[in-house]
Amino acid sequence: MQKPKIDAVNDFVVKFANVNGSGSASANTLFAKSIFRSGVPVAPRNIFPSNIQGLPTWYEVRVSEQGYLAKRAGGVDLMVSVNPQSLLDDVQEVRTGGYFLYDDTRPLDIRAIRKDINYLGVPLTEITNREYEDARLRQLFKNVIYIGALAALLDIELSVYDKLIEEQFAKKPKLVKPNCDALRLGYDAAKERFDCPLPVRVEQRDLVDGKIMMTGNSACGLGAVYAGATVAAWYPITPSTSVAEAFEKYASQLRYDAEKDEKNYVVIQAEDELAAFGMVIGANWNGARAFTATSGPGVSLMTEFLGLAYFAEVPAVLIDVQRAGPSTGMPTRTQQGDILSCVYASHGDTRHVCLFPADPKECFELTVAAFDAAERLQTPIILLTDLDVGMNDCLCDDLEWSDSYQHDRGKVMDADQLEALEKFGRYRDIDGDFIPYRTLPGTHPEKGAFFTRGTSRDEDAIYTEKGDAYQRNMERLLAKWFSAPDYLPAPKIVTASDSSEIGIIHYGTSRDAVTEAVDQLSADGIAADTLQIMAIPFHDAVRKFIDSHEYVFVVDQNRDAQMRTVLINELDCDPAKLRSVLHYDGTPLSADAVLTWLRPNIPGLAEQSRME
Amino acid sequence: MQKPKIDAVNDFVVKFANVNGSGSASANTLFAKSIFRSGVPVAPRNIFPSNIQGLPTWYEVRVSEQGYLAKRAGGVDLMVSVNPQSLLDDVQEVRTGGYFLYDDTRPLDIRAIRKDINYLGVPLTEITNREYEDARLRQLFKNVIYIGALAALLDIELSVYDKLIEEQFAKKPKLVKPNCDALRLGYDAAKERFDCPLPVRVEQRDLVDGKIMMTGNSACGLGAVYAGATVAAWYPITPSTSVAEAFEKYASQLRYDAEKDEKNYVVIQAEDELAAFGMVIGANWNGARAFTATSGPGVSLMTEFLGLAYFAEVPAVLIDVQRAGPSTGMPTRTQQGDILSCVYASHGDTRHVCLFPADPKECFELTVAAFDAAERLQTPIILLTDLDVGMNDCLCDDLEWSDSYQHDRGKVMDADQLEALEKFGRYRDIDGDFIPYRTLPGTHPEKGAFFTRGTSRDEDAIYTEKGDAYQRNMERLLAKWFSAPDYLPAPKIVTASDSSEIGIIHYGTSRDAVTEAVDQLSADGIAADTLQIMAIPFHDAVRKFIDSHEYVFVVDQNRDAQMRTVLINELDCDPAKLRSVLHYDGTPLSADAVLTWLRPNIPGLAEQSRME
Amino acid sequence: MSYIKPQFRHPQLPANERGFTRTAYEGLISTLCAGCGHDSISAAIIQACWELSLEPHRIAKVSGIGCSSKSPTYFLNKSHGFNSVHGRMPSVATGAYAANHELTYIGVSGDGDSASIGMGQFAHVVRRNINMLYMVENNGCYGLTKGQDSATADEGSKSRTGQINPFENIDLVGVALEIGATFVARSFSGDKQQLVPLIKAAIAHRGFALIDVISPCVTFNNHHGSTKSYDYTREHVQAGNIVDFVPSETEITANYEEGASHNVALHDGSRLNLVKTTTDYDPGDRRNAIAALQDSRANNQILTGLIYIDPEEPDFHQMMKIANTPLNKIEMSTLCPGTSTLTDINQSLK
Amino acid sequence: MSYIKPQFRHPQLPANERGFTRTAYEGLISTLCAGCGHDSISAAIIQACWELSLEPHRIAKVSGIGCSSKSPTYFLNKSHGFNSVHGRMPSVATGAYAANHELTYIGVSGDGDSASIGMGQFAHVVRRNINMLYMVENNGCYGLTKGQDSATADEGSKSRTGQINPFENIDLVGVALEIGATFVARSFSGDKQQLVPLIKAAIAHRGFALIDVISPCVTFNNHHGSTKSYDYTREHVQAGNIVDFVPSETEITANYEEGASHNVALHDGSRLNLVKTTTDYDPGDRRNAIAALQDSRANNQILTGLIYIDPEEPDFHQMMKIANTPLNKIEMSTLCPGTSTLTDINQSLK
Ligand SMILES: Cc1ncc(C[n+]2csc(CCOP(=O)(O)OP(=O)(O)O)c2C)c(N)n1
Ligand SMILES: Cc1ncc(C[n+]2csc(CCOP(=O)(O)OP(=O)(O)O)c2C)c(N)n1
Ligand code: SF4
Ligand code: SF4
Ligand SMILES: [Mg+2]
Ligand SMILES: [Mg+2]
Repeated sequence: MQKPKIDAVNDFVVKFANVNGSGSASANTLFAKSIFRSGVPVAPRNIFPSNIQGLPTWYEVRVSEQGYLAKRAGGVDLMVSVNPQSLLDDVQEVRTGGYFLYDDTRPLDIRAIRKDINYLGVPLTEITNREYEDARLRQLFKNVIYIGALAALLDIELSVYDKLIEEQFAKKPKLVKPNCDALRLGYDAAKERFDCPLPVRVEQRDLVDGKIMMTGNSACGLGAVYAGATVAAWYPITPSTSVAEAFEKYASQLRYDAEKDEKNYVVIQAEDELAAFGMVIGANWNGARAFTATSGPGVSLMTEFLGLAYFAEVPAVLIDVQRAGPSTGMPTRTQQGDILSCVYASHGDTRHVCLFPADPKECFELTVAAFDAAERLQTPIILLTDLDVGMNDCLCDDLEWSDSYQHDRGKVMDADQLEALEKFGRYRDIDGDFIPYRTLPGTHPEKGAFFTRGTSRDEDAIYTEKGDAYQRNMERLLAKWFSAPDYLPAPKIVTASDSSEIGIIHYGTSRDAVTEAVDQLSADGIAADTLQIMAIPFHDAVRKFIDSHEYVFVVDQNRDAQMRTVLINELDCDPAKLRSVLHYDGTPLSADAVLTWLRPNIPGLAEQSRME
Repeated sequence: MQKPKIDAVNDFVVKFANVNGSGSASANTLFAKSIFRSGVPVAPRNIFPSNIQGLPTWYEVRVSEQGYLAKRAGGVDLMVSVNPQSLLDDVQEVRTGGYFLYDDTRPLDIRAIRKDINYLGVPLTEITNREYEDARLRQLFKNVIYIGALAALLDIELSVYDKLIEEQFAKKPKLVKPNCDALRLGYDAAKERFDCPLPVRVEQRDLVDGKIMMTGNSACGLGAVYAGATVAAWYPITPSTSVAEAFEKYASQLRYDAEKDEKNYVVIQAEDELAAFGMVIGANWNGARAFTATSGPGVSLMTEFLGLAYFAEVPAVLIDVQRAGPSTGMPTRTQQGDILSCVYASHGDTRHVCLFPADPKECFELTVAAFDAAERLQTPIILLTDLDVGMNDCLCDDLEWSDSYQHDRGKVMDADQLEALEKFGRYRDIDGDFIPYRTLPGTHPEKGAFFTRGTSRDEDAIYTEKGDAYQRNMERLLAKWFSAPDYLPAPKIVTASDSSEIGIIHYGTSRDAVTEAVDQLSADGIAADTLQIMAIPFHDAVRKFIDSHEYVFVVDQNRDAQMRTVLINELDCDPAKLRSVLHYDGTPLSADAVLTWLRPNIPGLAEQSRME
Repeated sequence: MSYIKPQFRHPQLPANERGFTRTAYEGLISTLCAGCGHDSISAAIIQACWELSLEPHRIAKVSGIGCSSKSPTYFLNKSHGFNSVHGRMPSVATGAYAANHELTYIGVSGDGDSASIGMGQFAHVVRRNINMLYMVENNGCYGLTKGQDSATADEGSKSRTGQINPFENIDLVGVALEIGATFVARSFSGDKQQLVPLIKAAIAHRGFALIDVISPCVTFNNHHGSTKSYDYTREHVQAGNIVDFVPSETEITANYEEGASHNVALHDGSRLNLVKTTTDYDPGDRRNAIAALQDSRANNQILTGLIYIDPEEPDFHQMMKIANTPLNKIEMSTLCPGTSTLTDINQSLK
Repeated sequence: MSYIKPQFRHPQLPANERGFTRTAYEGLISTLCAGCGHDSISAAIIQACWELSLEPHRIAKVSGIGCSSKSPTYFLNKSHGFNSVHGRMPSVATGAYAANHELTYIGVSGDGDSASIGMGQFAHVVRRNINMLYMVENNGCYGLTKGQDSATADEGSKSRTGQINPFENIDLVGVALEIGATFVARSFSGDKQQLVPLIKAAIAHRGFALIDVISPCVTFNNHHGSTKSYDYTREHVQAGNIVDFVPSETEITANYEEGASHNVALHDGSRLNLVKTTTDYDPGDRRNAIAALQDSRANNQILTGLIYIDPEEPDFHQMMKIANTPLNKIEMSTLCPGTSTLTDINQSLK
């Protein structure tokens, strides 16, 4: 009996099963990059344990000519198995007709034999033992060797790799040749053994012009540099650590005066998240753009300070790279579980502006927007990303910048303005926009000094326990909240060509899965419109979108339908109208998962749409 | 022209304007207690600054034959002015025809003269200067003297005071006579000068049998003693400090073995709120009943730990005596502003059980209920009270206890049960009630040990990063949440005799104002039903109440209609149906404030109800 | 409630070098209890700033929560102030200093604020050597919440309700010395003669300067049996060494009897003359300082004065190599790398 | 992922007094990096508990978050464990101890966990003298988040990426000594001979017992230039004094060469024999201990061994006068005052 063989050009999933701490990451990235360089859209994802060495780790690469970047459900087409620990599980993940590349130096465990998949044995250990003396080198080059084998199997140009390796080791040119050699060892081994290429393979295209590959965390870090942030105060926590690291990396390249040995920025590793946010508040109070990056547990610890910044109206930027679960949860898995705790963080009546980027480009842009909004609105802005976009190399459009961009520094009175003023009142609403003027310490010898505090005060920042003054202030804060959308990015609406009664609301990293799901629905003859929420509080367009669709779905990567809750609460809309699409097992969202929730909930519509 | 004179028996408001730190509190309490002892319902309220000495402070006493205990709006009937600092404001608070008792040792500030009120000058300073040498005594007895004057003016038996003073100084009998004498100085001075009693006065009644006067904080502390709590860990913060103090006071009386010099309890003043809650978690993990008491800022700081207790399923009791505002806000004012931040505290998908007592008796009962529910549900329980009930002496029914009461210690396996078990699995849902069994450290030599953690784990408490295990666990937690009402006190519904389309939902200290407002509506011929929420998540009766009323109002003592939000979110009911009654200036809620929101929002109903 | 002080002043009040009279350094009328130690400290700060001829608006005041932390309202009305949250003033000060190293930072905290809830941040602000005066107004109790023991309450001290504190106290001076503070002093709110020059020295010091001031709480912790009362403190104070602050130009006359004097040069050109009253004390030697502290404890005494100073250790701004232009003053055009750089970055990500 | 160890064991493994073999004290297979110092410490804990013949289920393990805080999974599988949140283990341990003073408490923390985010709780658990072994597995970095400097990283130490740490380190041993800890020791994960008896002594000590163990992170902080590497530590270790733990009954033979020995009696009847290798060191004298620590720092050495012990100071349970029956064992019928008392209370509120 002929075994089934998946046949797919530029549309498949390769997954690498490795042991963490074994140096596989850079080889795997090389592979993903080679697809990108072949002009084909690619979406790699690192699935790693909360541990440093010795546990299973995977790298899943989706290759998609159509440009679908969400995780694909339904198994992998080609598994590269380099970890005996997880091998028995890994083999089950291969789709019927798929391929299983493994190290056949020793015979395969009999329990791993399936009739419906194709085995590709490459004697990785034998080759490395033969070629290298040093144990460390053996391990390292084993990774490069299987990449070489893949090049042959999937028909990727070796020259693409050579170039990538050259770039990678630009500063250590001695390493170029050994790597290229190792690559060829694998390439030749595959050619020797198999009928190359496989039916699953890559064909050169031109589909990624104008695109880059970058992690969301790098983009946030770079965004903070472009936003003119000068103070980053943070505390290490997965998956946000690389935000501060990226800021430091870019800033050290772009803002360091080597001659004077001086930096136009400072990165402070705080003693904890409370301190990190306190520093951000102190620096912003003093007129510097300052931010922190953290994840859920850090946000919980910043809760008290968030209330202070809200109430005292001090700008602040907080980047929350969300991970899975309450408490410590699953620190290396993704989720959108902090929506409620961010929007309503802190005791008392508080509401915080939140932004939701979906890809690195949006991370870059919304980070800049966050600083502008923070100073304009004099309030903390929380940028919510997640592990999926934050830590994976994501394909997205080139970053853009205009040199004519004017950073919005908000309403800060300088010495001249103060001089011209009869009496300064910190919390007076002079312009009728609910936003008062602030002053920075040290501005004017006589005017503009005031006391910033978390206690109630009147319009002139004088402490008071008078109920009416307190209430006036709280009403102004609420009015400011309702006016905030004017300063925030508008939602992105994609309308189907056919008019549709179905509207799907999503935010952050759900975008790609939703887009793909909508395409699939459309292939079934069902049109759906989508709206990507960019910010809370919501633009009026969000309400209109809900009102103008009969069936509205809200996609939440959490258990409790948190964005749906906020929509209902902020827009006072009927819960009956908002159906949930929920996904919260820590894995990235796939189009399949979205469709599983959508299909049974479009009553009668499937037929109806088809008839139109 | 004859001045108007308010004429009211057992239905008026007396307010004392003092300076804090001057010892007025105990004299003022004496006054309130004397009304109580006269058999007339009374509701005293202390209005104090966030400061220790020298600032204005007030004590407002509502006397109400009908038993209305909410703050009464619309000014006071008799102002006792002992603070020149606030005198000009205080005089404005007197209702037309009301009375203004002041120290006429020196002439009254001309700006304080109103034509429509009656002035009662008593030379307090002159009397004290004449009678006492010592400056401290002069100040102290001045307070007793004006109480004596009030006795004459309001027609309160001196013997009532004598008895109260005797009781108060039971341990310092030498102080009895000087106090009684001072009282008479004031009494005589009033008799001498005025036509006593005033038209505003007290008549002896029998309306407070079976009632006590107590602060909600004392009742919580006592409740914790009756609940068998052994560990209290806390950090000082207004207005919750006296909860821990009351626990310590009662426990030291009832749980201290003087012979052995041993305590059956421990009170730990922690270094901050994070530590306090950590201690509570540690003690509960180890099988002791432990609790903490705090206010908003403390809850914010406990946010991370709340998520741990939720996820790891460790019982804990947190008493949040709410105060006004975000951040430090108005620490000595009341509000119900922490609903949202308590119910959804912590990052990730978390929901916390909350309880809402309205008076000291309910504080006592719900504190006991909180410990039972915490152990039964293995989750933190937050008891939300506020400054108004927490720190004021409230009139309420006698506390009740039955010696047959069985504390619900929840599902804890002892050594024998473990011995009988094949394999213990901490998070297995054996009984189908979504609540697993726990074990305490040290129970059994071989079985039942497990690792408690905030990270994801499987049913046997083994660490895992598998999405399905995580999701199963989160689903069980959600199911447990939905089953929680079975273990929580049911809402209290009061149905009008006429069937009504109006339903008013309230919780905590809004009860008294709502009850009074409903009576007033009823006097206008409008019937309204009320429902007092006792717990979140909601009993089914809450949904039914909403469904069965055309016009539903939710009374929130906060800006953001927080309970309304939770109702909508937890019950998925249409926001259009829930109208808000909001009050959040830091003062206690009055029936007037409630009616201001109700009246314009009962369209057409006023007429309709009248016709029925 | 707080009052604005009457603006009328005697026209002949003495002016300092910059032409300011003391009025220019005052604040709102205090709402603390009459006799509270904290008010004396406010007065000392006013005096010191006036004597130093600082520009009031170039000072920033930061505090946590407590009676002590309220007190910045009662001095330096022309300075910006930040009354933050309980125990977290150090981080707010750190951020503020990072943003602008040119202002003078005065942090005011209480013993509850610093040694209980703020213990962690206290340790870390020391470690970062933030250039600020960090004043702990130490009354051994929580004044604002009505007198509970704080972590600086001494073992065996009696509370107002008669309870004996069973816990070892945390001595912030000892902790600061142990973890490397560069300026450590202790004083007593009742000793203005000692406190004013100490404050001046602390402000002039480049780096973190702790002054732990015993500041009795008259309302809750001034009774017999308390070890933080006025009486107890007066009886047990040990004036370790006294400092005369000598500004860069002039030399002022010491108010204290002179002994052998020890000289420390500060980075702004000013000097400290140490007037040793008791021992031959070298405040430049950390081990010595630690030993002196231990000695005083063993003798049941409260060591006051300048206990340790290291004028050379780089402060946070230097350690982090932050630009000389304050970060909050650098133009966006300088900070933002612009379009062409972004083109290169895009290229590197292909 | 974690595996359950194969249950098969050699039948002739030696049993301790209670009849347990070492297996009874083991945990799951470690998932830490091969060579991580933390694993050696786990082994030492297993050894010490076995030697002390503790009942495994009468031990409670508590930790924070970090590689170090994970390690309680890798020893004492029959004990309950609580892996709490980052930096807050001390409070969880305090609550647990308050509830039941009869168990043996082993707290495991990291330098990040204790000296950064947990600095405040660390100081306060010392002050409360909770009866526990508090183990800091000190690698000068944040292992689990990939190697950032922690607050115990020494000034001048080089990180893996080549950066020099500009900050003073926080030495938890010094801080504990300053704020009154009753048992303070330091050791090195590579020196099992010293570590095992120290752990035994710490467990036997009634009160808070700190052991700060230098425990190199092979993955992120074991390079040249790091002052927390195996090589550096081995070269700079100064075995201040070595302790032989002598259980109440038997006297075990010292593994170290004996010098003049110093004897400390513990409250459970056991004794510590101190074997002085270098100086005539009295660990009963806090000032001495502080001086020795200063000396070692001055000489660029890492002082190890039992640095200070005070076996007499009452622990938390005693200070607070908590009943001898553990609070979690007292019946509700004893705790709940009942109806008639409530009637009296009602009466008093009339
Ligand atoms: C998070 C938080 N917890 C508790 C409080 C209540 N609180 C206000 S002041 C204070 C203690 C102040 O003591 P200290 O710092 O010594 O100042 P003092 O009043 O004695 O000068 C506390 C606990 C608070 N404001 N915030
Ligand atoms: C509130 C919070 N912040 C940050 C983290 C991330 N985090 C996990 S472990 C760790 C540091 C651990 O360092 P250390 O205590 O020294 O342990 P090691 O891994 O070095 O043994 C951090 C910052 C967290 N889990 N929780
Ligand atoms: S309570 Fe104590 S600390 Fe507060 S103002 Fe009064 S005396 Fe000062
Ligand atoms: S990263 Fe470091 S501390 Fe963590 S397990 Fe590995 S060697 Fe140990
Ligand atoms: Mg204090
Ligand atoms: Mg570490």
